[in-house]
Amino acid sequence: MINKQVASAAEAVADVFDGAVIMVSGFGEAGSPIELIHALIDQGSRDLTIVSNNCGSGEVGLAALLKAERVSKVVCSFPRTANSTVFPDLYRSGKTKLELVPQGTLAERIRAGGAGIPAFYTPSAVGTPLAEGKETREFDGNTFVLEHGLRADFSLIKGRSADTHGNILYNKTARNFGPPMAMAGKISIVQVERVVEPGELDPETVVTPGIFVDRVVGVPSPAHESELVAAGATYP
Amino acid sequence: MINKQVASAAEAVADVFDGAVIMVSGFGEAGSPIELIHALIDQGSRDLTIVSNNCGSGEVGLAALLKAERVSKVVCSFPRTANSTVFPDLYRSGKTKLELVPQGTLAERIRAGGAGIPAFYTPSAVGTPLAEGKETREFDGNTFVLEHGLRADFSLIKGRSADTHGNILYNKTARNFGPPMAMAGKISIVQVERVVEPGELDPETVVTPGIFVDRVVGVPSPAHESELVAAGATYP
Amino acid sequence: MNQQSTQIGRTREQMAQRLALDIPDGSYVNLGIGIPELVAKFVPDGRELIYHTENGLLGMGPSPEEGQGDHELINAGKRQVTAIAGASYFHHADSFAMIRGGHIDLCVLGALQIAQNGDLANWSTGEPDAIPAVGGAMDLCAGVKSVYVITQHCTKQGEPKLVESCTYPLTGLGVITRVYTDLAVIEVTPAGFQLIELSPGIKFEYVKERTGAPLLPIPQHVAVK
Amino acid sequence: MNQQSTQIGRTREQMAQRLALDIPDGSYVNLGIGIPELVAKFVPDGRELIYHTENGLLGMGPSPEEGQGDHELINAGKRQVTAIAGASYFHHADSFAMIRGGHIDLCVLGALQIAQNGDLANWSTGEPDAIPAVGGAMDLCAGVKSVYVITQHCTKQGEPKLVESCTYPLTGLGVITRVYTDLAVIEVTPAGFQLIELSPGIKFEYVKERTGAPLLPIPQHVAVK
Repeated sequence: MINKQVASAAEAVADVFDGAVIMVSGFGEAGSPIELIHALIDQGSRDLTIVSNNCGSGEVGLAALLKAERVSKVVCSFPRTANSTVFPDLYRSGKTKLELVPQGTLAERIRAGGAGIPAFYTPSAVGTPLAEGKETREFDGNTFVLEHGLRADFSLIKGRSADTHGNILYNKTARNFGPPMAMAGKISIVQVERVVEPGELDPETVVTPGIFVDRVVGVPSPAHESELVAAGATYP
Repeated sequence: MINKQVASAAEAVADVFDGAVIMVSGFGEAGSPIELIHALIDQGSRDLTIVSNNCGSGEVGLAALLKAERVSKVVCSFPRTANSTVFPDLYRSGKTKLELVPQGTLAERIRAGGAGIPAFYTPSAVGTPLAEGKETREFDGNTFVLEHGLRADFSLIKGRSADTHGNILYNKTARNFGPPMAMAGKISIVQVERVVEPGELDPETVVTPGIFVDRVVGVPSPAHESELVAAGATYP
Repeated sequence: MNQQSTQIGRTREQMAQRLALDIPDGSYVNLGIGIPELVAKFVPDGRELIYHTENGLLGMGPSPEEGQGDHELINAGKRQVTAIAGASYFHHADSFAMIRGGHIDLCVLGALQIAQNGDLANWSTGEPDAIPAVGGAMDLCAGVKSVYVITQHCTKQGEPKLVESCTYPLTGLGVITRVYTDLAVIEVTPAGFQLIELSPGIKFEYVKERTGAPLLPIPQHVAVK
Repeated sequence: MNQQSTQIGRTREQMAQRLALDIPDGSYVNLGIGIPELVAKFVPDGRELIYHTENGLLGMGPSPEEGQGDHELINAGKRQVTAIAGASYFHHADSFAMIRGGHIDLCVLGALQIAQNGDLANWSTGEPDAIPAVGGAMDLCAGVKSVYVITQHCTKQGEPKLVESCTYPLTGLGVITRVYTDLAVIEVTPAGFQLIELSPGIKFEYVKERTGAPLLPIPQHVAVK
C-alpha cells in the first residue's frame, strides 16, 4: 500500500547527508518550511548547498541553518533582507559562497531539472554581469544565454494539504517554488497542515501530483517566520 | 472593464488570416474544440499550419478542416487514426506536409514558446530518424537534441469553465494540450460550457490564468467527436 | 512457426501476468497500448501500482461500467477509463515532465524489434507509403527509469523480433532491459540477450532458434523468479 | 541640488499618478518595489488593470485591513496584499513564463541609472562589499512588453540618473522606453532622451542641467498628453 506519510519532520530529514544539495521552497516567509529546516538543523548534516530564493530573516528557519554554519553555498536570487545579518556576515567572511541567479532563471532551471531538460536558452541577464562567462547564442536575431537544469538531493517544501499518495495543495502565494522544487528533488519532502486519505482531494485541483513527492509530514500549526523574528526567536 | 467573452465562435475566429499557424488542443476527442474548428471552416482562411497532437477522426472537426484542403502543414505526434483516411490521403498526395514530433517534445516546444524559451535540449528521439539533421550535444556524458520553442498566431482550445477575465478550468483528460497552447498562442481562444463572473472560480484551482487567454466563447453543449463520427456526420 | 490452433508458450494474458509479478509495490507505471495494457489486470494481491497515462492522468483505473464513461476521461489508447481515489489531472507539458524527468519507474511497451544492445524499434516499419506516427514512445524510452517490452517472440510471419541490430527505424537506443514474450523472459545485458526464464513447456533450443541474436542460457547462479 | 524643505517638481505620489495616466485599460501590469507600487493607487476611473506579482498571483489587490492579512498572501516586496475577484495563484515557473514569454504588458521599475540607449542599472551599485541581490528585475527587463522607469531625476547626492552610459552593473539592455521623474516625462528614442513633458513649474534648462546625457526638447508636433 502506498503511504508517504512519515511520523515527524525529524524522520523525514534523517537521511540527509553531508554535502547534499537541498532545495528549500518559499518566497520571503510565504512557503518557507520552517519546521523541516529546524529538523535539518537538529539532524546535523554539514557542507550543504541550499537552493532557495532568499536566505531567511532573523535567526530562525533558513537564516538559523546558515548561522549554524552548515551551508557552504547558496544558489539564490535575493539573499539580502532588512532584518538579518546572518548571510551578509557569512558571505563577507567567505564561509558561504553565493551563486546569484535571476529569479526567473532560478525557477526555470529548477523546473528544467525536474522535467529532464539539461539546458535551455533564456533572454534574462543577457549583457549583464550575471551572464558573464556563459555561452550565448542568437535565435531570430536576439541573443540568449544558455542555462542548465538544476536538481537536488532533497527538496524541503511547505504545502497546505496532502493525501497519503503525496498529492499536494498549497496556500495562496506560498505556492511559489514548491511545485518546481517537488519535481527537481530526488527526494521531495513536504510539510502540510493536514494529511488526508486518497480521494479527499479533488483530482482536478491537485497542484503537485504525488509522483513528485516522496515524504509527507503533518505540521498542523506551522510557525510564521515574521512572527518568530518579531518575537526575537532563535533556533536552536 | 475587462471582458474577454465574445458572442460566438464565428466572431472568435473572424480575424484568422491565410497562412496562420494555429494550435488546436485535444488528444483524440478529449479537448478537441470542435465548434471553434467548425467556425474556422466557415470562416474560410487557407494555407494554415496546424499544431495538434492528432489529425482528427471521421470527417468532422480537425479532419473536416483538413478535408476542406485548408491546411498546408501539420505539426503532430500521431496523425493516424483507425477511422479516418482524410490525413493519409492528403499526405500521400503531397497536399499536406507533416512535421512529425515526439509527443513530449511537442508539448515542451509549445510550453517553451509560451514561456519565452527559444530552444532547449531534450533526450527524446536522440539517435532516431526524428533527430536526423538536428544539432546534438552532450551534457554529463549523455546526448541531447536541440529543439525550438513553438508559437502560434492563434490557439483554439476547449475548456470547461471560464470567467470573463479568461481564467480557465478544464475537464479531466481534456486538459491535455490546452494550458501550454494558451501560453503559446498570440491570440488564444477558448470555448467553454460555462462562462461566469470574476470571483466565481476559486483562484487556487484556476488552471490557465486569464493572462494567457484573449477570447472566451460559451458553447454550452459541445459535440463529442466520437458520437459525430459514429453518426456518420460530416462538416460543413 | 507458431501454430494457430495449439497454443505454444504463454498466451497474451499469461505474458502480462508474468510481467506483473516483477513490478514492485508502489511503482509508478506507464503501460503502452495493446498487450501492455493487460498487465494492469494481473497485479498481485497486496501490491498497489499507480498508472500514468501520458494524456494527463496519474491514478488511472479500469474501464468504466457500461454507460458510465466520460468522453473526456480516456487513456493513451483513446479508450475510456476511470480515475482512482488519489488521482490527479495535469497538462501535457507536466505529463511529459514526469516521463522525461525520470519520475516514472517502469514503462511497458510493445515492439517491432529489440536489438541485443537494448535498442527498440516500435513506431515505424519504414515503409515508404506508411503514415508516420510516433506518439509518446520516444519520450518514454528517453525518460522512464526502466523500459520493459512485452511482445510475441516472433512476428506473424515467423521472423524473430529479438535481433542483432534493428532494421526498422529506432524508437530509443539501448533502453530495453527486459523482454517478456510468449516463449521466455529475457534480460538485455552488456553481454547480449540473457535468458532468465522459459515459459512452461518451452525448451531453450526452441527459443534460441527463434531469436535473431545469440541467446545466453540461464546461468547456474540465477534463481528463477 | 533638490531642496529638502521646498518640493520642486512632482512628489512621489504625483509621479505615480502621472504614470498611471499612460497605462491603457485592461493592461497586465507588474509594479516594482518602492515608488512603482504607488502607481496602483492612481488608476483613472473607468480603467481596469490586472496586477501581476512575480511570487505567484495575478489579480493582486490592495493591502488588507488591519488584522485581516495572511502571512502567505504577499507581494514581491514581501508585504501582505489581497486578491481581487478573478485572481489566480500559480507557481514560480509559471509566473516567470508570463514574464519571459511576453505576456505582461507593462512593468514599472525603479532605477539607479538609465542610459540614453535604454539600458537600465537598478540592482547593484557594484561596491565590493555589497551583498549582491537581483530578484526578478532581469527577467522583467528581458520579457515584459514595455518597461517604464519611475524615479527621482537625480540621486540624493544630486548626481544625474539619466546618463550617457550606465556605470553600474546592468539589469537589462536597451529595454527602457519611458522615464517618469519628479521633473519630467522622458521618452527613450533612437536619437536619445526625448523630453515629452515637464512637471508643473519646471523649465527645460533645469531638467537639461540635471540630465547626464543630451536631452532633446519637446518637439513641436508632439501634443502634451
